[in-house]
Amino acid sequence: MFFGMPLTGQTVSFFLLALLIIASGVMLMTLTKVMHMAVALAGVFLGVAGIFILLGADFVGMAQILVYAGAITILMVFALMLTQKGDDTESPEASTGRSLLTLLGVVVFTGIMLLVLRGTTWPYSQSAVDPYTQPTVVLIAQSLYHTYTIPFELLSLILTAALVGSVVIARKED
Amino acid sequence: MFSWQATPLRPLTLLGMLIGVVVVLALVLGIVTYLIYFERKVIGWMQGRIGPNRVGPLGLLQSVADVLKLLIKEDIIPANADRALFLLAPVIAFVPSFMVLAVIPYTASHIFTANLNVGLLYYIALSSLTILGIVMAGWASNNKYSLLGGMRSAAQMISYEIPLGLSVLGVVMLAGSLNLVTIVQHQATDRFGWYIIPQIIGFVVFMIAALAELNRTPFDLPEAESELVAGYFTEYSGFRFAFFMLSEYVYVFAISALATTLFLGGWAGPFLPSWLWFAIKTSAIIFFLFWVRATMPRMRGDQLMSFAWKVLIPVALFNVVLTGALSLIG
Amino acid sequence: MLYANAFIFTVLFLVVGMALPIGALAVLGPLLRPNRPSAGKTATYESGVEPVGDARARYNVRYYLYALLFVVFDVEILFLYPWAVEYHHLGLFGFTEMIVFIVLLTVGLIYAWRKKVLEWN
Amino acid sequence: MFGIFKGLGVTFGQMTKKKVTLQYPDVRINMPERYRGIHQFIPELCIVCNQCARICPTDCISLSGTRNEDKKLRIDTYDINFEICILCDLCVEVCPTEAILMTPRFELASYTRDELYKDMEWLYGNHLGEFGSHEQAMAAQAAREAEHAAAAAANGVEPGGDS
Amino acid sequence: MCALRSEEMILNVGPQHPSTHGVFRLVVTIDGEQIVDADPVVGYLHRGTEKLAEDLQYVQIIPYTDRLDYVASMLNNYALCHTVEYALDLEVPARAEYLRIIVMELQRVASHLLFLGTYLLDLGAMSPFLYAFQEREQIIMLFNEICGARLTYNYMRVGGVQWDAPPGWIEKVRDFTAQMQKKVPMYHQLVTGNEIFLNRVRGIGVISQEDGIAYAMSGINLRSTGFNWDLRKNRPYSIYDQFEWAVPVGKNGDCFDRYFIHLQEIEQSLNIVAQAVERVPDGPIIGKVPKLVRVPAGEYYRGIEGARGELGVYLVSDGKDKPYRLKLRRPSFVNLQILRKLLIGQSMANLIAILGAVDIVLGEVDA
Amino acid sequence: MTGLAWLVPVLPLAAYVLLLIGGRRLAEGAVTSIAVLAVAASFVISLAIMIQVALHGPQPAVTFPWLVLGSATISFGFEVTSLNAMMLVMVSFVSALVLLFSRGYMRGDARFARFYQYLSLFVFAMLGLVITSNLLEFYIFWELVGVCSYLLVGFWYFKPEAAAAAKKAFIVTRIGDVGLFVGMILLYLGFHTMNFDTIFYGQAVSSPYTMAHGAPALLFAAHALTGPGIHALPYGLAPAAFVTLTALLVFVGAVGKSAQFPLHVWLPDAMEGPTPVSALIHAATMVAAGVYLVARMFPLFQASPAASDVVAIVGGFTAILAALIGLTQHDIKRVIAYSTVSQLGYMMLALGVGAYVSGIFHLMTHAFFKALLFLTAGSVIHAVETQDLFEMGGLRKLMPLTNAAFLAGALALSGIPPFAGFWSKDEILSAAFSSGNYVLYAVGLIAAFCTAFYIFRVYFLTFGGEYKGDRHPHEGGLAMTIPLTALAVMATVAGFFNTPWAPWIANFLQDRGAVGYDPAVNWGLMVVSAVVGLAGIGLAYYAYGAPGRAQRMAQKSGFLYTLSFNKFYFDELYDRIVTRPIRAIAEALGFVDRWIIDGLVRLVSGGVYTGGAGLRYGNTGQIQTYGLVTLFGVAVLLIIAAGIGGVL
Amino acid sequence: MALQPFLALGAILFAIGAYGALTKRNLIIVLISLEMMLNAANINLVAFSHFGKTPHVAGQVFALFIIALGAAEVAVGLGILLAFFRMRNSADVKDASAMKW
Repeated sequence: MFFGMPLTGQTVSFFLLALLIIASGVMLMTLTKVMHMAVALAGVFLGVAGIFILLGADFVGMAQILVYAGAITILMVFALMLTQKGDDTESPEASTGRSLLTLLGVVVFTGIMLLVLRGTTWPYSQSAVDPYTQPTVVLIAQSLYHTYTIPFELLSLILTAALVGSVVIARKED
Repeated sequence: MFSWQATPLRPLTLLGMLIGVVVVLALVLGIVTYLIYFERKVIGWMQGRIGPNRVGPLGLLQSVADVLKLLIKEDIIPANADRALFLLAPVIAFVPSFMVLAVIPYTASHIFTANLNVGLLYYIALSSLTILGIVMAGWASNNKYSLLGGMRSAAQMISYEIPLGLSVLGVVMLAGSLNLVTIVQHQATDRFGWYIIPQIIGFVVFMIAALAELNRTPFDLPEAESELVAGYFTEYSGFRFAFFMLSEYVYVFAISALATTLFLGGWAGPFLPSWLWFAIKTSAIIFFLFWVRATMPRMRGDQLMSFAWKVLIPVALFNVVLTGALSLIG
Repeated sequence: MLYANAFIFTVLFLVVGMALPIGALAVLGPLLRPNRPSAGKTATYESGVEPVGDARARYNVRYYLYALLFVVFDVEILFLYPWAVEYHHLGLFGFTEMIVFIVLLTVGLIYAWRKKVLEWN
Repeated sequence: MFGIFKGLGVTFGQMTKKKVTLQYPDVRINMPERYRGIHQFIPELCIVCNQCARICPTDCISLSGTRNEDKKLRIDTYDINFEICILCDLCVEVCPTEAILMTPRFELASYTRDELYKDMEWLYGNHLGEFGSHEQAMAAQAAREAEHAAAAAANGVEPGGDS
Repeated sequence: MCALRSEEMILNVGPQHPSTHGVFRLVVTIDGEQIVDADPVVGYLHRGTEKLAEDLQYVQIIPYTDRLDYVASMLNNYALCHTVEYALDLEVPARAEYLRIIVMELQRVASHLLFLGTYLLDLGAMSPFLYAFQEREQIIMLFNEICGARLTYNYMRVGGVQWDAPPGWIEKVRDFTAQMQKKVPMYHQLVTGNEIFLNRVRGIGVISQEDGIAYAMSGINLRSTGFNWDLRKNRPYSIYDQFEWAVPVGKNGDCFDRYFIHLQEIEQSLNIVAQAVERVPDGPIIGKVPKLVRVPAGEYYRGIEGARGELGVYLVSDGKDKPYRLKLRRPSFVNLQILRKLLIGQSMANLIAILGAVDIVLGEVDA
Repeated sequence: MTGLAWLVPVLPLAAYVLLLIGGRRLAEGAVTSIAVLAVAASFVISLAIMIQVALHGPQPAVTFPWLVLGSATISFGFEVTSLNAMMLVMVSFVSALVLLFSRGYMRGDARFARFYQYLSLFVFAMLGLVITSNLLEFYIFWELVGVCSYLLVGFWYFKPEAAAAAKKAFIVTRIGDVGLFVGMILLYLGFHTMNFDTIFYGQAVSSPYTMAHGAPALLFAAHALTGPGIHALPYGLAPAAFVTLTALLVFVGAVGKSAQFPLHVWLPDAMEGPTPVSALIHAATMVAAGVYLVARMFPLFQASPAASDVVAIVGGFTAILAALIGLTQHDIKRVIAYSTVSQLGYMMLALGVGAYVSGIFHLMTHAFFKALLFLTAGSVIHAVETQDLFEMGGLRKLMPLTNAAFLAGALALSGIPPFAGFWSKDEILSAAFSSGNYVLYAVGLIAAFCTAFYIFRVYFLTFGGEYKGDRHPHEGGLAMTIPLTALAVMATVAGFFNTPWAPWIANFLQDRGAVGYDPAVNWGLMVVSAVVGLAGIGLAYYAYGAPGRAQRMAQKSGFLYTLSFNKFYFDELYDRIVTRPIRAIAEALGFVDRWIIDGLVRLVSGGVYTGGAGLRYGNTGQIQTYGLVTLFGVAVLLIIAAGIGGVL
Repeated sequence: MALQPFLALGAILFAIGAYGALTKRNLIIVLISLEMMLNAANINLVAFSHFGKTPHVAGQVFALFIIALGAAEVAVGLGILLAFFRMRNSADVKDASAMKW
């Protein structure tokens, strides 16, 4: 038993991944060099992808790697390169008092959340779908292109808008 | 036959899997060693030269000697470099290149293959992680050439990842699966045979994008020797340099294997054992990559980018639409 | 649970893949390699002269715009995959759906094209 | 597009062509007769006229002689500094007695600069090759030259220059 | 476009850089990939040839000229000898002139081949380099046979040449010429038609005719702008007027034109050689030259068409056996001056294409 | 088709939006096309709806819940009743023609597109008002109509008179609106609903008249006062008093909108707007809204005889008063404006005496001929560029078509058979007569005489004699003549829709049941009213056929002429008895306000300002600070939620 | 495995992201933190799609949508950041206090 859970491979993986995510997250908050932060960020994203896979959502996990760990991290790196001066450290943080205050708020928030989580009885029923026999991709496709057609098409609109918008903003001077 | 795919996870299964992985690693190291040898030989022949022939019979041990040399070479970390990232970058660049090998179906009994339902996406997602390692290497070196090379590399790889991802869509549409094993099996039964026939446009786009993803001639800008000395690994030496080389050549192998799987019917073929068929087809693709390298000059950065965005992506999108329309009709 | 085996296999690839460079670089390396750094050796290479200025300068926006396009199109590809997998069952409706999706994003591409984002200079 | 494929055809065609690589230490280019390699100096022939030292553009030759009892000058020292010798052949050109010659030998790598400073002894012994002594070498060369002269005569060409 | 002013970065290309073909240093200021400023720094190979010459007899200067444009030594030899002959008003025997023409044009072929090989290597194509070197090797072996050296020939003398052609040499040259003439189309197939190559060199590094003249450029760089200026035709020397050949001229003045003229000049030079080997007369190979050459007091200038442009020798003599002043007009040095103008505003990748096509040899630049 | 009824108002709205977005960039022709086509399409749909209603009867209301306030739901929606259907046709028809006419009239105006925008919005408001199924929505459109009239009357805001007239129109109608609003609230308090159907019949029915054979008014009364589920009436009012009170309050609204005495003063001044606006306001839209309101609320008035009487008396008085004023005015548009007030009085009179059909019928015919008169007047003004009757003349030969059209309109207004006005006015008069209100009948008759006189006075002064101006009047373009022709035809023949021997409209409106008072055919009365009309014309011919005679007549009537010419001094009267005292009070109150109330307010505001200045330091624009505060807020909320949920 | 650990992980990740978004002064880091918060939400979505009363793939679909929207958000956010940077030559949150410029 481990934290009240049977010590299965899944549990172990979960805790390893959680450790990775939280450690990367905390590193992200404490590191000073922006490039290091980018690496920590990739750690967070990859950990989350692992969690997805652990939850049987392999497609979403891959999407997470592809979009977040692959694309967004690179974009962030580029943006950092673009805006950081030769001195590559992050500008000093907010005042200590404020940081502590925020920390307090965050801790209180998390504490309550955790308490609530513990205090709530969760309906338990594990997904019956075995991704081996029925690939999640297919399920997602069925859901995405039938039930969620409109959001899906809107998404393309949003992406186009984001593309055009960011191009316009980023190239304003021309 | 032992199949860990269908066996519940026991320590023994795990051990079996581990052995499989180690076997793959050993094979890959051997393959890469001889890939380099093969490349040097082929290009040498194409240039009226002999190629390596001094170490070992026919120079067969040349690469081994090179590796040994790199292994015992001093590991120089530039004083101005960002030490942590400088050390980390080759690892980050290498690990995904090795991980993508997990999904390639080498043989009919895919014992060395993770039978993932999202195999293709796994490949593409994982391979995009290497870019991070390259950018880090370029940045951490604190060398202008490295930085330029790293940036170029990243820009190029991300640009060509799009056509690469789009070009395989036609295959996915025909096979109806992202599972590489299923894709190969489908090719055996498909009325067109290997997907290179119905997906010729996709194949061409895939090969071009693959060349670019590999940073190989004519897309070898990031490490353009005459401009940027050695691009992002200018400052690397010894075994760290070796890991960049290694990941590059592992990718050469991996992408050729992927092309074989997707377009050339994978392991399928008559008479010969499946692994041999796979090896032959992959070798053909690899030979093609080397052949191109022996022939082509390098493209220029802007042309390279425009080519990806203005030619390859529209063509790949057109291929998707065309495939969709054709299979609607047929 | 059997499907998870495939992922465990890839995790083993991760483990072994990390073990190799770490083993080679951190364990084997120091045993085999000499390590005698000197100012000359550890100097940054710049064609044989002292580097002027720092390499980590602010970088040009051009690459950034490519990255931006990349992020958007990456997402597009992501959504094309389930569609492609399920294409045989989606039929004409799915085809139309995707045409709309592709056309919209192509509009974005054309916009970027016209705005000369795709030009280097 | 076709340009690229044509190029591929060219490179592919080259694969089967004869390879031009020479396995250098094992196989060597047969240097021609006139090859201007490292000097050979034959003290017996030297009349210490100093012309070679004077003509040398880089002043790499230094020599000294003493007047013999028979009033003839005898060479004492003859040094060539190969650090600065440019193997221009002018010394050979001006030598009235052919005491200094150039050999087909071109390998002069060494670990220190000092080794490049060659004295008379070394120069005398240079490039004897298969010949045991200088005389034998000279005889062989004379034979070769006669051969060439005959060939040149057969072609109807005057032996020109200083030959 | 540069919406965001990124910081400019000063990058040293050279002296130890693969694409500068020697110890050339180019201090470029780049903004991202774009060149804002380029400052060529020369002199890493400076040996003071001109000063040294003031202390040397004329025959002693000849080996020094070998080391100017070290890939085209024969032409350098000739330039000096020709000037001295001109100053002495000396007749050169016909056979000597023919031999000179043959070696000079072969030298030009060799030099252009080297340009091709290295230029394509700069542009990332490996194979043409090796092919070009295979051809060049044959020429070098021919030279080796005639003068005993592979690079620094020291072949010519005031009033003629040092060696006559060895037996069979003329035939060898004839064979080589015929064989080489057949080889040239291969380069067109491999390189000229390659779209990637064309994209990289077309319209890049354009020199306008005005600029070309204003910067006193010469040789292929000038001809690529469409200006028909070849000293072999325009100010004939030696016996070039006795051969049938054409001067290839470009149109756009871009890198492609420069590349293409190189190939065409190879053909033309082979053409001259092919004509010359058929007509080599018998006779002496050196004219009546005093043992110690003393040039009459005065100033003399002769320019010849070197491999890279007008190679001029300006000789001031006070009547002694050594020049009072010897000034060499080195085409590479002159052509180099336009580099800054060509580079500003270009990308880093074009730097290589432009620098390579301007075709400088550092031995000549630094002298 | 009735399901598409919502399109009728929406099309003009679409035109408005379109013009709002792209009006500036469009050519005048395009602007016109958009607006006219939209309204014309509305007209076509309306016509189709009307035919459908005629064939199949009214359709149930379509409603959507809008606001849920506790137990009460305020819905919005539309319904098609026979009254609606007719109004829609009429409004959209006249509007379309007016819009078309404006093309010629407003040609070259700098704010041409803006004008069309306003007109479209106005049409939208009016159509919406007509089609709506509940009182609140009705009120919204009602006010929107008011706003549009303000905008349109003051369209040439740079003219001080126009600006003043716009203000006046707005403020005066607002007085009426207060009444309507109070009435509306009272009705809501009484019935807890705003839906017409529910108010009148306790349930949603499509048309009260189809199921209420014989006595719908009584049904309403019974329902309102005793029906099941009736709430206690507000303020402890007795049922009868409640009905009368609400009816009167609603009528106040109608008085304001329809320019009835004593709130008639705004209408003539509103002539400062462009003439097409006048045509629209006077003929089809704004003033008709008041009449429509009374008609729509007809069961309410039926239930209260007292209120009905007030309506009838006010209507009759207005009719005669306005007719008398109209006799002497010099401004061509003012004459027609007073005639409108007068005719509206007729309609009120009709509704007051219970002649529902007659009132509506007159509303319709009046819409046609009054629009015609205004548009011809517009045409004339456009041609001679003055509005003074005494500077015109002789236009009969110069503008024959306008002449003919005006003549048709004048004859219709005068009540000469067989023109439209004759039939409707005669019905009203006979209704008044047969309902026993002989005084009202006499008043109506005199008014009819005056009407004939003043309109032909205008006719003779304008078209007869010789042209006195120095311009070259000519017909307007097609855009102006087409509407004139169409309206002239309608003014001529519209009366035959409801002749005593073929009462189509009566049948349509009553839809097989009887509503209100349906007078019997009285041939004698018809002859009398025709003769009276002719007499008026004759007198006008006598007075204005020869020059100078009119002056003499005016001098003879002396005091009366002055009184009439100065509009019975109503404006001055209002100034004396209302405006000045109020201003005095206002100034006194102003002092109090400025120093005492404002002082308090300033104290408060000063405190707030000081506090705000202090708090401003918290409002830094630093998003993170806001985020931090939000975080704490969320945390506190979570604590509370968790506490309530019993987790903590 | 149960649901709670995943939700707890989501909460913690969210908290870390919130801390970063509220204290970091580099706008890019703030954006990164926001992305982390989105990821935390995704964990919950996917967890509920796996466990819960009625496990359904819809949770994964929504996670996909969020991933896509996150990408769009980053693109636009960084675009704005660039515009801001061009204007102020700074990527500091503190300088971004004006409501418009």
